[in-house]
Amino acid sequence: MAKLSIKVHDLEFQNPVTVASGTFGFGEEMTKFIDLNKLGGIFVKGLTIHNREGNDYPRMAETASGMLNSVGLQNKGIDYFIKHIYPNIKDYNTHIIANVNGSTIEDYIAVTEKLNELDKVPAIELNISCPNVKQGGMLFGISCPSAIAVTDAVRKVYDKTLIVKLSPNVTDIAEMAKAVEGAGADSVSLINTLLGMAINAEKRKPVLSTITGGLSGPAIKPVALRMVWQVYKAVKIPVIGMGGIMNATDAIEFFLAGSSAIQVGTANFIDPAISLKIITGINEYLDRHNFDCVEDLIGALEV
Amino acid sequence: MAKLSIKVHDLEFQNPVTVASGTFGFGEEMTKFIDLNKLGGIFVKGLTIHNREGNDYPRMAETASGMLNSVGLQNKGIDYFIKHIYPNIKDYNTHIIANVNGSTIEDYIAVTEKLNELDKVPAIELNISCPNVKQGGMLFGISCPSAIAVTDAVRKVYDKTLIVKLSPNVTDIAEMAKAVEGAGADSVSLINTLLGMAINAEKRKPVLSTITGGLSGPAIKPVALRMVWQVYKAVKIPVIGMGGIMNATDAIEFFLAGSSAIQVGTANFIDPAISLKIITGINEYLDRHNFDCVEDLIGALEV
Amino acid sequence: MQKIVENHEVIETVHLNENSYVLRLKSPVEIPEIHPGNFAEIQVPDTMGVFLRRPFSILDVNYKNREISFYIKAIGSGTQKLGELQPGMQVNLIYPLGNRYTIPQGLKRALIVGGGTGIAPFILLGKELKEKGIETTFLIGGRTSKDILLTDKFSEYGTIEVTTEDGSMGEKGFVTSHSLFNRNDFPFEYVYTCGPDAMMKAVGHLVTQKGVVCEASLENMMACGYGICLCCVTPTVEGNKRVCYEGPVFNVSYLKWQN
Amino acid sequence: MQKIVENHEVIETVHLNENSYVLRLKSPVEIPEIHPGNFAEIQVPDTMGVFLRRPFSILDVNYKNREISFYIKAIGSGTQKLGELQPGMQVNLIYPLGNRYTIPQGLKRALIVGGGTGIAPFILLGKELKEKGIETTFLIGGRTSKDILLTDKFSEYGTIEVTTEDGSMGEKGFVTSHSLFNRNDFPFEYVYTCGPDAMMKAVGHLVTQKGVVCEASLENMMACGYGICLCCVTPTVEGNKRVCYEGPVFNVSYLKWQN
Ligand SMILES: Cc1cc2nc3c(=O)[nH]c(=O)nc-3n(C[C@H](O)[C@H](O)[C@H](O)COP(=O)(O)OP(=O)(O)OC[C@H]3O[C@@H](n4cnc5c(N)ncnc54)[C@H](O)[C@@H]3O)c2cc1C
Ligand SMILES: Cc1cc2nc3c(=O)[nH]c(=O)nc-3n(C[C@H](O)[C@H](O)[C@H](O)COP(=O)(O)OP(=O)(O)OC[C@H]3O[C@@H](n4cnc5c(N)ncnc54)[C@H](O)[C@@H]3O)c2cc1C
Ligand SMILES: Cc1cc2nc3c(=O)[nH]c(=O)nc-3n(C[C@H](O)[C@H](O)[C@H](O)COP(=O)(O)O)c2cc1C
Ligand SMILES: Cc1cc2nc3c(=O)[nH]c(=O)nc-3n(C[C@H](O)[C@H](O)[C@H](O)COP(=O)(O)O)c2cc1C
Ligand code: FES
Ligand code: FES
Repeated sequence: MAKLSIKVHDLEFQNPVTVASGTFGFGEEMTKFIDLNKLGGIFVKGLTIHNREGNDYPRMAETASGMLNSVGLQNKGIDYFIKHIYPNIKDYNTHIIANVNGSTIEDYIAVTEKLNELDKVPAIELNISCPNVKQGGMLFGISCPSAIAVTDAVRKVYDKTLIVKLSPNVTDIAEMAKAVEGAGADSVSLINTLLGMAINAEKRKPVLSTITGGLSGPAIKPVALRMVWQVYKAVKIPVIGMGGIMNATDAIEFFLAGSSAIQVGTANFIDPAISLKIITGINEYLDRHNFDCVEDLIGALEV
Repeated sequence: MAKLSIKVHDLEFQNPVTVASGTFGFGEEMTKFIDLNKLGGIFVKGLTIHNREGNDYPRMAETASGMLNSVGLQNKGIDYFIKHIYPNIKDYNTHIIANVNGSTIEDYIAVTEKLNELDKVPAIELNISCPNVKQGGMLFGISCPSAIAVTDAVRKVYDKTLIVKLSPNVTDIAEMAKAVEGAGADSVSLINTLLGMAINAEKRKPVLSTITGGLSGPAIKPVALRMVWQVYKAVKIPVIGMGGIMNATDAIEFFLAGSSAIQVGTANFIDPAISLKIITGINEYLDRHNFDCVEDLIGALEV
Repeated sequence: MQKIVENHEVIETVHLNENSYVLRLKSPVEIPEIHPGNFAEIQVPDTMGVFLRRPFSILDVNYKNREISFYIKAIGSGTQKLGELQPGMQVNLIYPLGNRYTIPQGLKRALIVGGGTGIAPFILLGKELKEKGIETTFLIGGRTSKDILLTDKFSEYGTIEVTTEDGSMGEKGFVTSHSLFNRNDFPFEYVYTCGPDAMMKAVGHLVTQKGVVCEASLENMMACGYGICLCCVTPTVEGNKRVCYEGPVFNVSYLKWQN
Repeated sequence: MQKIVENHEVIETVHLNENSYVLRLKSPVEIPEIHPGNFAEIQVPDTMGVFLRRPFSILDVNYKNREISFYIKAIGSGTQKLGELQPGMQVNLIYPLGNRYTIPQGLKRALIVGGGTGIAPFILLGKELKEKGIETTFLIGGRTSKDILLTDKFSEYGTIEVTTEDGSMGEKGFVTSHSLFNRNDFPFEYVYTCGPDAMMKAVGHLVTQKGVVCEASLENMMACGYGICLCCVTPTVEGNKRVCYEGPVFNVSYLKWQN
């Protein structure tokens, strides 16, 4: 069996298959389906400084090979997380990575400072790419200066591995990646959702309460692969890839394009055990192609 | 039966259903399948000043609910078009609209000047969004100053309806639309393809000879609808919408989001008669919902 | 609660009218305990435009034969395709999901109000109420007599009242206009409802005004069905709750329904 | 050339080995004239991951019974699904597409070299060659004897030679190592080939060196199949040409094959 462990900056993952923020809750609901200890890591649902009720229903629209969501970062706030959720999940034998959100730089700093104190959260993912909130969110992630400002501010208060999650809704993703690398990110993860919209023709109304929402699923895989490839070539820090990964072949494609680890998102909604099946499939691929370790696939696209 | 005709600037279309550039050739091959005179218009394959052989094979990859292409503007050049193709198609009872491409502003001007002389080409579509050429193409379409420069230069030499085709690979599509509106565009069409990539995991190679290509088909419809809606709210000139339209319901959604006319693209590859079926379907929708004319649907989304 | 994710074999599809059918499936493993109100997420085999699973209430279950069934109305591509499945074909299911209708201690007389496919959870509920010796009345509403289905099943567990909009069966009108609600004595201590939103709201309003508890099972657009996406929320007095996880069954006075 | 876009009914699917089958379909309208080398674009019914139509050479046609058939090897989702279609099901076809193999005036002896599903066009070609009184030899290559299919059909139109890589049938080796090519006299004035790219290149090379004309039908990833997308080009001495429209059949000396 090939070696599956990989490193993202200083942090070693037992395997490169993690689950994407917002698509796995805090893991608790999933214990009924799979053994979480087998995962490379869990990026938990986005956290904010205060409780957020999220957007109004409807928050979901199905699209061709994908879906739109406009959940809007519903969560009970960082203090609730620390008090009521963290204790239940901290002893899993997998990395718990917190997804950090804010409307202002101060928000981001405040949440990060609290997370910095948690022993069993070895990394944070700075979400500057949420398309579903009115303030902050994606606005930070679509201009270099603001991305730099928030990354820099968080870096100053965070000692562990800092992953910055990039928005695909930009002209030049490589520029954005270089900007946050320069500002101190240890890794970048991409892509968050593409901004999209669905309309109910019969009712002549938007399907989502928020009119627009974030597009995820296989529909966006070609865009995600392209961006991972562009970013991989532009930066020196490790890239964590995601966007439409539904099976092991998709995962392999992301490694080849330059991902050190991958995140499984929307696929969790269709098969709660998909992440473990992907681990098995990666193993089979490595054996079949005589690779000793998954690391040898990273960026190994022959062009 | 409801009134189907619409206007784009000064130009009246007998109905709002046209076919997208690069997805219908010059129409000649399609006469075996449908009566071209029934179409609202035909946006012919992209033209350049000189003959272009396009990119190497493979130029196509299938993706979830979509496809990538990297044809690379293969065409025999504007002079060949005028001499050998225009005479065969000029008397169709539908608008022939030329899709204009260039590597430099001078190229765009040169092609446009020749088209300005053709009586039966009542409009041009300035393609500043082709992702599949090394020079020019999309580079003009992803920054406001260059989009303004090329639109402005072409406007000076073109007397008829000037449509500018926008690239979706930008942070702010509304800004781009306002920029070309300010530079003299009579209309904007959108979206061109999203830049994407496909990988063959078994061979560890890109599928396309050009590594990246342009994503089209239903997968991109949510992004296209969102951009049409954003642009419709930002400009006063008419919007021509496209991106993944496969049936009449999709077309209606684009009207509601703000399109005055629509272009059918990739769907032509699956059903050569789809554009005519869409016209029929629009008629049925208008009757069923008691609309007198399709114009009443434009931007009629209730938000 | 134990959950399974398994391919099930189609036993048969029984068509009830032009667009409603009962889908009977066989599980390859023992069926875990199912409670009234629980639902399953069914993966529709390869269908253009159907990407996510579809949620359906569990109609009935036979633990011995490992049989589970659903009552489905074809309203779109997914429900259309499920109706075309042939015996022997496989379809993947996740269940049991969601919470259940509650049966309070000491309950004596219950009213069940259903419309459309909303009647699906009521065979299991009726069965359990009967087992507990609770007297049950089923009030079923529809547009015409053709929409009044499965009454033979319900009659095993209680008495049946019907309303139709065109008066072709039972009392004419909506369920909420049924004479049951207009009598001075309202003999029921608990009301269970499931059906179109508008119906449930009207029933909930009417019943709580009488000071009687009403539980409703909410319809909702779901992405996952097991609590991880937060797409399916409904506003409650305690903030947004997941219909698939904290629900689908809610006490109506806990809900803050919007339109 | 008249073209049709029509739903066809599946008559039957005849499985030839683990992954090859003949799909027989019935047209609802009169079948237009089909020439050897023509192909059809088949729309694969609802299948995850299959968005575009799939091109297949026309294997045989019966104008009177309105029957058309294809010889298909299951290599991916689309060809898998087509092999699972049941009699009575509908599948949408566009045809005839592409150009044809040419039969020059005065031709006396023709050699047909095919491998894999590349043999599909050669029933129609063999038929026409026989009608015109041309003596035809079929040289069929495969990995093992199991890959040598449809020879009963070809034997109606000419003599058959076989090569297999493991020597389990005919001469051992590739088609290009067959003794036919090593004799001092090469009695054929025209060679037709279809099969894997590498085979066709080798055959083309060998044959043109002998000063004999060779026509090959190219494989290609197609988006439309009728000339409007420009995805399917192959480089020729006159620049890029569409395989689906100017081809799929080309004189090999017209081609500039790359690898
Ligand atoms: C907990 C729960 C239990 C259910 N139980 C049953 C049942 O027992 N029997 C049954 O027939 N149906 C039931 N439904 C509804 C069922 O899930 C939908 O009818 C089904 O998902 C439609 O799929 P489709 O692909 O056919 O339609 P689509 O093509 O997806 O949709 C067709 C139309 O229906 C609307 N729609 C789709 N899904 C829903 C939904 N979940 N709620 C409201 N509107 C929707 C869409 O907006 C669209 O306008 C239940 C739903 C939930 C949430
Ligand atoms: C003019 C023409 C005639 C053909 N005639 C026949 C025939 O008579 N019988 C037959 O079995 N097949 C024929 N083919 C090939 C057939 O079109 C493909 O096998 C089919 O499209 C595969 O579809 P799929 O969904 O099963 O495979 P996919 O899942 O799409 O692909 C599986 C693998 O096969 C490769 N592949 C897919 N399509 C092609 C292609 N067109 N050329 C080369 N590689 C490809 C893919 O890159 C992938 O690696 C013909 C192709 C052309 C262009
Ligand atoms: C319902 C839903 C909720 C999401 N919530 C978050 C979130 O809270 N924080 C975040 O960074 N990304 C969030 N995402 C984005 C995903 O983490 C991921 O970037 C995106 O879905 C693309 O991957 P996929 O195509 O595999 O789903 C969410 C996505 C979905 C579908
Ligand atoms: C094969 C192919 C070739 C194309 N060539 C051109 C072109 O020459 N000029 C142009 O402006 N757009 C071109 N496009 C883009 C389409 O006109 C259209 O903008 C895009 O495909 C989105 O619409 P769709 O999803 O309906 O296909 C091409 C698209 C495809 C698929
Ligand atoms: S549907 Fe995903 S949380 Fe309820
Ligand atoms: S496949 Fe479209 S031109 Fe040949």
